[in-house]
Amino acid sequence: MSEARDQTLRAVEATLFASETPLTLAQLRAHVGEDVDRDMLFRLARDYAERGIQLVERAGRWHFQTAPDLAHILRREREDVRRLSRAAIETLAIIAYHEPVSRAQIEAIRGVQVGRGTLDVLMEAGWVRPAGRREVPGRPLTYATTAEFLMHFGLASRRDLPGIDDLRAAGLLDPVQEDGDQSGLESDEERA
Amino acid sequence: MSEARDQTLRAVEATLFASETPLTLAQLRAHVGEDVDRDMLFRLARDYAERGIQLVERAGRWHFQTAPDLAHILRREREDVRRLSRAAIETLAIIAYHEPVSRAQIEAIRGVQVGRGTLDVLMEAGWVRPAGRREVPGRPLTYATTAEFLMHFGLASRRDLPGIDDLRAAGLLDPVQEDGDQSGLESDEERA
Amino acid sequence: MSEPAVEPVAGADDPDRLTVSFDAWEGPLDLLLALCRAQKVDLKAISILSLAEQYLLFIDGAERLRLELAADYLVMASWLAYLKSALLLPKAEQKDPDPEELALRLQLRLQRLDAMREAGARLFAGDLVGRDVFLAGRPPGLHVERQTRWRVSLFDLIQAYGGIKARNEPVVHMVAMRPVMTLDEAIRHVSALLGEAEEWTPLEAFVPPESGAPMARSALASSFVAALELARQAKAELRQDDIYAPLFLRGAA
Repeated sequence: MSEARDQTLRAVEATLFASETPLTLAQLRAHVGEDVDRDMLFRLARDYAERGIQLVERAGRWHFQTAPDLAHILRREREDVRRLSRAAIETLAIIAYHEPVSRAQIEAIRGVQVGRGTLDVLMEAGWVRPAGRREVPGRPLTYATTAEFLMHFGLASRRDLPGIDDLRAAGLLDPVQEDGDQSGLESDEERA
Repeated sequence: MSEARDQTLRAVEATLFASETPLTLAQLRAHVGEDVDRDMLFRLARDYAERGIQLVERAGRWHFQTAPDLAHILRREREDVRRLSRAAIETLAIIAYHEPVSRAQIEAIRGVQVGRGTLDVLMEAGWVRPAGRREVPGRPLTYATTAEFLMHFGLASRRDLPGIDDLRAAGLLDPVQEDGDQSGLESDEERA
Repeated sequence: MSEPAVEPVAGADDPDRLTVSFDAWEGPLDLLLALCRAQKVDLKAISILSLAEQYLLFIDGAERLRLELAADYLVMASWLAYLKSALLLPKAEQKDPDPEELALRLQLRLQRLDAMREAGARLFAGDLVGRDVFLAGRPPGLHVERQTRWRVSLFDLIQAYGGIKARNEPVVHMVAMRPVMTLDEAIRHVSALLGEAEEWTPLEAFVPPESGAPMARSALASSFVAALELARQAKAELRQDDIYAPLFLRGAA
């Protein structure tokens, strides 16, 4: 590797370290220079592979984080893990695996009504976003996950959702009818 | 170095990275374990010596920071080239031809109100400066052009500005198309 | 995930406690899934018929204990009762929505809910930021200081000033003389000619021949009005045979 490349690599490293948010390759280029390329990021990630700090890509954005196996040492001081209700966890999983998906579809899968609060909690966390309306009668609003969701759950992309290929192969991710059929629906508003 | 030592080193590295404040050796020991020693910190500092991120000790506390020679990358100056609005150009022209001139006079000449923003832009650009108050009722502040103004427009002095007769001869006094109505005063604040 | 708690544990007489245990399910689909789980059989191999029986038994037990059941549990119960009876009918007598098909659909729904439940658990088993991995504690941040450079030339400046000056030039309106024949003129002209006109003469003959193109219309109009005026003064007579027909004029007798 040339010396100029080494300098760029160092600049990329420093920029990623200093940035308050994960950066895309395009953002890195805008900041460091046009000579930044993906190979540099891969090389940096390799450099750090065995260290206590690692460089990871999430939803096309790169950031440094601590190595997962050191969680037990770091967790002690930082207990800001969100406690989500079961309704919220299931709703998040349904949105992630089925996106874009309407509220009625989520309800059809869960067999109960999805309280406004459940979606609010997920949107407030920054993991779920409205993803436009579906062109069916009623034009229902659909929901999808965000880049922040992938980052928070340590997924490089939606393809990394655990078991998604198997579920798709089993037909369990096929589009769901919006009408929640026979089973009655009950609200989980309070429990969200 | 033993494997156990290596693990401790990684833990120290991750802890320093995730910490919101620089940490002393004692704090690191309390957090990671009693087997943390100064040599580990020195070794880590050496590992990072050539990188874009560095481990440094300040007053007995350790922290990661970006390499000093890369500071210019983290603090970028970017120049945006923008067109001056018509309101600003006219205001600047009036100041140049009539200086020192008060805002009320500028408005009387332009026939429209001069937004605060318009004068701010011109002062920010370094072309216009306050030029004292006029000894008339209300003691209005007057404005004049700066040396920078002359430099920017390639003028040796204000006498180099073409006179009215020159303007007419050059066809620059031909009636201009007006957009919008002329009745009353309209604010150009937004267009400044 | 709780096991179905039909049997009251302690304090069987306390209905509140039972209600609480019933709250462990989020709706009938959830309860059905819990019943499947209790069988420890693969969801794909589950017998919907026996599942329906279990559910009905469960609801029955709850009703015996005078538990207040939410309506949707009862709706599901009646639907499952219908499904069960349909499934038990000989194939030939089975009704239109094929019960096998309905059973299959229910099975798919259970599988789908189960899959999502498991997916949720697996999501949270990953390396979560803030729980398993941590970001830089105090990133210094990236700073971009923007400076604006204004683009304007001397020409723009001078032109702008010229524009203002032009806008403020005093405006003088010049009204050009238009070639017209005044009414007085026409009256004089028509009266002069009337003396010689004892016969009906077309109006056009009274229009001065020297009035060229720009003035022709004005002369004709004025001559017409003059004719009307002279008729009013009883100095002339007017005749028109039809609408839009030529207008004739002669001196009053």
